[in-house]
Amino acid sequence: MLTASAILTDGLVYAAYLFIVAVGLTLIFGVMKILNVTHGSFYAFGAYGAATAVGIYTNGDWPAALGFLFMLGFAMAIGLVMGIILERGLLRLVYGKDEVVIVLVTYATFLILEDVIGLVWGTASYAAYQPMIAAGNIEIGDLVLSNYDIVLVVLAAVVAALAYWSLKFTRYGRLLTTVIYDRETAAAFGINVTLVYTVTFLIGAALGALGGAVMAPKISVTLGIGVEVIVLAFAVVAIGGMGSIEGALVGALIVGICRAAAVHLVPQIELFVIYGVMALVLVARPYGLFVRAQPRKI
Amino acid sequence: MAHRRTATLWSLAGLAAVAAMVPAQFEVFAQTPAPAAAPIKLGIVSFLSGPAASPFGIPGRNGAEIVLEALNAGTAPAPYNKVGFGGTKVEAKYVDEAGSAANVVTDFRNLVQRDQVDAVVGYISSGNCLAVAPVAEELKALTVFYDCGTPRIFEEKARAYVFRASPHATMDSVGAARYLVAKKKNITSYSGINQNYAWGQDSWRDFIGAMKVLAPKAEADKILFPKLFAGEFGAEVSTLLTSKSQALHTSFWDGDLEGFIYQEQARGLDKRMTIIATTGESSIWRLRDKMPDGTIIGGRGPHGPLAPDNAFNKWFSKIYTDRYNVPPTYPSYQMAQSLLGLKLAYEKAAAGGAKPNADQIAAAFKGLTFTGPSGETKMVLGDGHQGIQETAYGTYRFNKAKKEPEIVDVMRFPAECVNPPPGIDADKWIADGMKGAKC
Amino acid sequence: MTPILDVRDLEKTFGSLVAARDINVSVPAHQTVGVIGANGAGKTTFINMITGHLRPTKGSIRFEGRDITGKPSREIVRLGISRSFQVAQIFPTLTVFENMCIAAAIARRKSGLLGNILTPVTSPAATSEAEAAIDLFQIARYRDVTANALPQGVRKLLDIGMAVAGSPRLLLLDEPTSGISIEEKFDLMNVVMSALKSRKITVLFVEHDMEIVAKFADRVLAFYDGTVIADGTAHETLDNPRVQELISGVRLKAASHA
Amino acid sequence: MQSRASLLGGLALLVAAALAAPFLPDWMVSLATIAFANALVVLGLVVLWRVGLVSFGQALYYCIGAYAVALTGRWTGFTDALALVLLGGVGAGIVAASIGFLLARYREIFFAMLSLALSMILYGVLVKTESLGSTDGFSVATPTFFGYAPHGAQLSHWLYWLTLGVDAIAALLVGLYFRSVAGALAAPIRDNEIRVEFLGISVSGIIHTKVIIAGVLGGLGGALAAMSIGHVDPNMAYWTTSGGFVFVTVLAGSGYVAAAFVGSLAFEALRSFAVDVMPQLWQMTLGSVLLLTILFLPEGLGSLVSRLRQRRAVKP
Repeated sequence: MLTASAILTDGLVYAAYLFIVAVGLTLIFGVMKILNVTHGSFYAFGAYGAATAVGIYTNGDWPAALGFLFMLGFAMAIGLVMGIILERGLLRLVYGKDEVVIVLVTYATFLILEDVIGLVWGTASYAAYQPMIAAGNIEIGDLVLSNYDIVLVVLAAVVAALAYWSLKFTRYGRLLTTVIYDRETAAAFGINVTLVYTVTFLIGAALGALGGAVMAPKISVTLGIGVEVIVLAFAVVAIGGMGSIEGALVGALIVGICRAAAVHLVPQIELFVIYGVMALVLVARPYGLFVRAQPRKI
Repeated sequence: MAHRRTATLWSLAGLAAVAAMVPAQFEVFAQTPAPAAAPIKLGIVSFLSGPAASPFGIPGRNGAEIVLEALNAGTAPAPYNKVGFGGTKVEAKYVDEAGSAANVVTDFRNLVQRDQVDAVVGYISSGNCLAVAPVAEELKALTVFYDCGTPRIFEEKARAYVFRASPHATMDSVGAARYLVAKKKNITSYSGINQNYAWGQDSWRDFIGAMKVLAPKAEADKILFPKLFAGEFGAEVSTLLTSKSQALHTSFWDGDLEGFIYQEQARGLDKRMTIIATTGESSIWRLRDKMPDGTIIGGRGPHGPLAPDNAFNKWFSKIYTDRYNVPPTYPSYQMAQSLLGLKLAYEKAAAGGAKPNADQIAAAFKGLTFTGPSGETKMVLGDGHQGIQETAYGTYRFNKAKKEPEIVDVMRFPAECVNPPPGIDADKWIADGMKGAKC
Repeated sequence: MTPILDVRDLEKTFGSLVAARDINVSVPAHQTVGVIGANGAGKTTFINMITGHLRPTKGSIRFEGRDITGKPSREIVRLGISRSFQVAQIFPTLTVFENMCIAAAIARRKSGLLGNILTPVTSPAATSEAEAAIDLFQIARYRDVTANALPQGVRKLLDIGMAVAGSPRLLLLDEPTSGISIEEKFDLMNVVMSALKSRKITVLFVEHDMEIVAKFADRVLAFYDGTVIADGTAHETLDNPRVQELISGVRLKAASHA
Repeated sequence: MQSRASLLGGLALLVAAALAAPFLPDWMVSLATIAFANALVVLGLVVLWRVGLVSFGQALYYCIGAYAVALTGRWTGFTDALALVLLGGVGAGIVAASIGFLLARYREIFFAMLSLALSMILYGVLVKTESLGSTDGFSVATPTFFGYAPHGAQLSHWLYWLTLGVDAIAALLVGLYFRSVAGALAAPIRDNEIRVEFLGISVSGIIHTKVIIAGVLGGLGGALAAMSIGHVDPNMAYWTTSGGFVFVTVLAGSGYVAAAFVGSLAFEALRSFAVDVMPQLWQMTLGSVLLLTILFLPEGLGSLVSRLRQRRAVKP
C-alpha cells in the first residue's frame, strides 16, 4: 500500500517535471513543425537564470515567497529574449526548408549556445536550493514529501489548464488551432502566420526556460544539463504525439508512473523505461498516442 | 566531359582538405631540430566542457597550471625546487577531454605526434584511460593518468609507458566500508545509490564486496542505479525513505551528488540514514552548510581537508587558494601529485645531464616512492606503474563560527590496508576476503 | 472470351456511409468505357477499388480471369492495370524524360528480391520506351523541362504517359480533362485516345463533360448513389431518362441557360 | 562515358590517397582513417537522405559493427581485419534488415525519432552489461592482415589502406545503386509516394532496402573505426554520435558520393583544429560551421563543386 501510494506520488512529481519540460517543445512542433533542439538551451538558460535570480534575491532582504516568483519571472524573461533573437534573427531565414534541415539548424544553435553558457556563467556549477529548502516538507504516514514538489505538481496543472483554456477559449488560441490544423487554409483566411509563429516560439521558449527555472532549486546547475533534457522531452512528446498538448500531458504521466514503478519495484530496468515505452508506443501508434496518421490524399 | 571536370575538382577538394592540415606539420618540422634549451612540452588533458568540467576538469587544469608555474619559477619546496623539470622550463598544452573515444584517441595522437609533447598527463574518464593506454604503448609515449579510477588499466595488460600515481578506485570503496564498519559496529542494513555507468557500478560492486567481508551480517537493502545525470531523484528518495537501512553508499559526483543532497534534504532522508559520499570532498566548498552534518566524506584518497599536514600540502593549498580563491579539491591534488612524481622521475632519469627519453623516464618512474601534497605515493602495483597511497575518511561538519566546512573524526587507513597486494586483481582480492591487508 | 475486367456485387462502406453497392460490370478487351455521375456518386471509389487503393467491403474483382480483390495497388499495377489521377501525379523535381524513364524502368525491372537494385534506371529498354511514350503523347518539346514548370495540359499528358509507359492492358483515367480549359479538352483527349488505341489498351475514363463522353466512349456507365443506374452504348446511356434527370439533365439545363 | 570519367577520377583520387600514406605523419594517417571509416556511415545517411529520411540513430549500426569486431576478437581471438570488417557489416545489416520491417513504415521526424529510440535501447543494454566494461568499454585486439601482424606506423598504414579499399568498393556500389531503379526512385518517393506505388513498386520495400544499405555501411564504418581507435564503448551508440554523423551529412550534401568522404575528412580536420586552437569554444565553432553551411551552402560541400562547374561552364 505504501509502495503503491509512493509510486503514484513519485510518478506524479516526475510527470509534472516532464510535462513542464515537454510542453513548450510540443507547442512549437504543433504550430511550426519544428523539432526544436534549442529547447535544451532554453532549459539550461532558464536554470542558470533562475540560479542567478536566486543569488540576487537571497542577497537582498525580501520575503521568501516572492523569491520563487522572482526566479520564475527572471528565467522566463531570459527565455523570451532568447526566443525573439532566435526566431527573428535565425529561424525566419530557414522557414520553408525541409523539416529535418530546420532540426539541424536548431541543433547547430544548441551547440553554439552550450559554449555561450560557459562564456556567460563560467564552468563552475551554481546552486539555487533556497526556494526548495524554504518550502519545507510534510509527513504523510511514513512518507515525507517536499512541499516544493507539491508546488511543482500544482504548477504543471496550472500550465496544462492554461494551455487548454487559452487554446479553446481565446482568440489567439483559436488562431493557433487553425494554424495547427491547416497552415495553408489559415493563411488563406488572412491569419498572419508569421506573427503566430513568432508568438508561439516566444511562448515555447519561455516555457522551456520555465522548466529549467523550476528544476534549478532541485539540481546543481552545471554545464551539459540541456543535453539530458532534450532527449527526455523528445521521448515524452513522441509518446504523446508530436504537437499535442494533451499528448504531452498523458505522455508525461505514463513515463512518470512507469519510471517510479521501476525504481520501487525493479530498479534494474530504470534505464530502459523511457526508451522502452517510447519504442513500444511508436510501434503500436507510429504518430504517438494523440496524433492520427494523416490520411493519404490522391 | 563535365563529369571528368567534376572528378578533377573532387581531387582538388581532397587535396585542399589535406593541405589544410599541413601547416601544423611544417611547424613540427621547424621545431624538431630544437636547441637544447627548448622547453619540455606536456600535454594536459581534462574535461574543459560538459558536466565533468566543473568538478574535475577545471580543478585538475588549475592544479596543473599553478604547479607548473611554481616549478618553472623554482619556488616549490625541496626536493621539487629545481626550475621546471631538471632545470628546463615546462610548457603545457591544455586539451579538452570531451568527445567520443575516437576524438580522445585522435587528440592524444595529435599531442604526441603533431605537437611532439614529451609526456601527456591527464584523463578523468576511465573509458578514456582504457582507450588511450594501448595507443600510448604503441606510440611509446610517456603518459600519466591523474584521476580515472578503474583498476583494469594495469590488470588487463602490463604497460611500459603508462603510469598512474593516483591509487585506483578500489581503495575508495574499501576505505568507505572500513570507516562505516568502524563507526557503526552494529550495522544491520545498508543501501546504495550509484549512477548507472561503469564508475557507479564498479564503486558499488567493490563496496558491497568489502561490506560482505567486514560486516557479513549486514544486508544490502535498496540497490538503486539511476541513469547518469538523471537530475530528478524523487522516486529514489521515496524508496529510500521506506528502507530501514542505517547507511547509504553513494559514489555520485558533482551535479548528481549536489542535486541528490538538495532533494533528499528537502525530505529529511539524512535524518534517517547516514550518507557515505565517496567523492563528497569535491563538493563541500559548494554545498557548504547544505551538506548534512554527519555525512561520511571521502576524497578519493588523502586530499583536501583529508590530506596530511605536511609542508607540500601547506605550499600547494596556499598557492592554489591564493590564485583561484577557493581551496583545491581532490582532482587538483591528484594532478599536483602526478606532476611532482613525473618531475622526480624525469630528474632521476636526467641525472646524466642529457635530456632523457621516454624509456629512461619510464624506467625511473617505475617503482618510485615520493611524497607530495597528499602524502606518500608508492608506485608498487602494475609492475611499478600504479601508485598506492593511504586513504582517509571522515565525518562532515559545517563550522558555523568559522563558516567553513570541516571534516572531523578522520580515520586514516594505510595504503596496504585498502589496496590489493601486487599481482592480485582488485575484484578477486575483495571477493577472497581482502587477504593480506595490513591495517 | 473472358472479359478483361469483371466486377461482381462490389460494395464499399465507410462505417455507416455506403460509398458503393451492387456494382456489376464486365468489360471486354479493347473497349473504351466512359464513367459518368455527379460528385460523390461513387465513380472514384469504384476506380480506387479496382486499382487497390481501397479494399472492397464485399464482392469480387477479376482481371483477365484472375481474382485481384483487395490486392495492394503495386501488385495490381504489375498485373497490367494502371491509372492516372484527377490531379496529375508527377515527380515535380524531375524532368519529363526522367519521369517517363522511371515509370518505364519500374515496369521493366528484373524480377526477384534484388530486382530493383540490379536494374539500372537508364537501361536501353527503359530509355527507348520513355522516348517512345514522349513521342506518342506529343510532348517532345518539353522533354528536358522540370515537371513543376509544365503547363497544366502537359502535366496531364505526362501523368497518363507515365501510366502507359508501364505497358498496362487496362488503364483507368480519373477525369483526364479536369482543370483543362474547354478549348484544349478535345485536343488533349484526341492525343490520349489515339495513343491508347495504338497501344491497344482497354480504357475506363471518368468524365463530367457529356460531349467528350459521347465522342470518345464506346460504352458509358452512369453512377448514382454508389451504384450503376445505366450501362449501354454512349447513346443508350445518355438518352436514358433517369440519367438525364439525375446526372446529365442538370448539366444540360445549366448549359441551356448559359 | 560519364560514369567512366568519374570512375577514373575516383580511382586517381584513391591511388593518390593510398600512395600518400608513407609520406604523411602518422597522426594524419590515423585521423584520415577514422574520418574515412566514419564516411561510410555518412554515405549510408546520404542514401537515406536522398529519399528525405534522416536517422538520428545511425550510431546503432556503427556500434554494432564496432562491437562485432571487438567481441569476436575478445571471445575467439580471431583478428583478421578484412574478415572482421565484413562481419561488422553483415551483423549490422542483419539487424537493419529486421528492424527495417518496422522503420520502413515511418517518415520524416518519426523515422528519426524511432531510430533514435532503438539506438538508445542498445546503449542502455551495453551500459547494463558490466562484463563488457559498461560505459568504460574494452579494447580491441590488434588486427592482422591475412596472417601479417604489423605494428606501429605500419599498422596505421595498413588500416588506412584497408579503410580506403572498403571505401572505394562501397562508393562504387553505392554509385551503381544510385543509378538503379531503386536508387533513382529516391527523389520520386520524396516527391510523391503514392505515384510510385501506382507505378507498381513497393515504397516501403525500397525504403527497407535503403535502411539495410545504410545499416551495412554503418556497420562497416563502425568495424573500421573500432580497429583504428583500438577501443569500443557504449557511447558509440549514443544519440550525440548519431548527431555527429548527421552533421557531416549536412556538411557534405547528398549530391555526390565523393562528398561523404571529403566532408568527413573536412569535419575531422575541423574538429581537431577547433579543439587545438580554442579548446573551450570548439562546440561553438562546429555549430557555427554547421549553421553557415545550411544557410549558405544548403546542398553541402558538394554544391561548391557544381557551382564552380557552372561558373566555368559560363565562361567561354
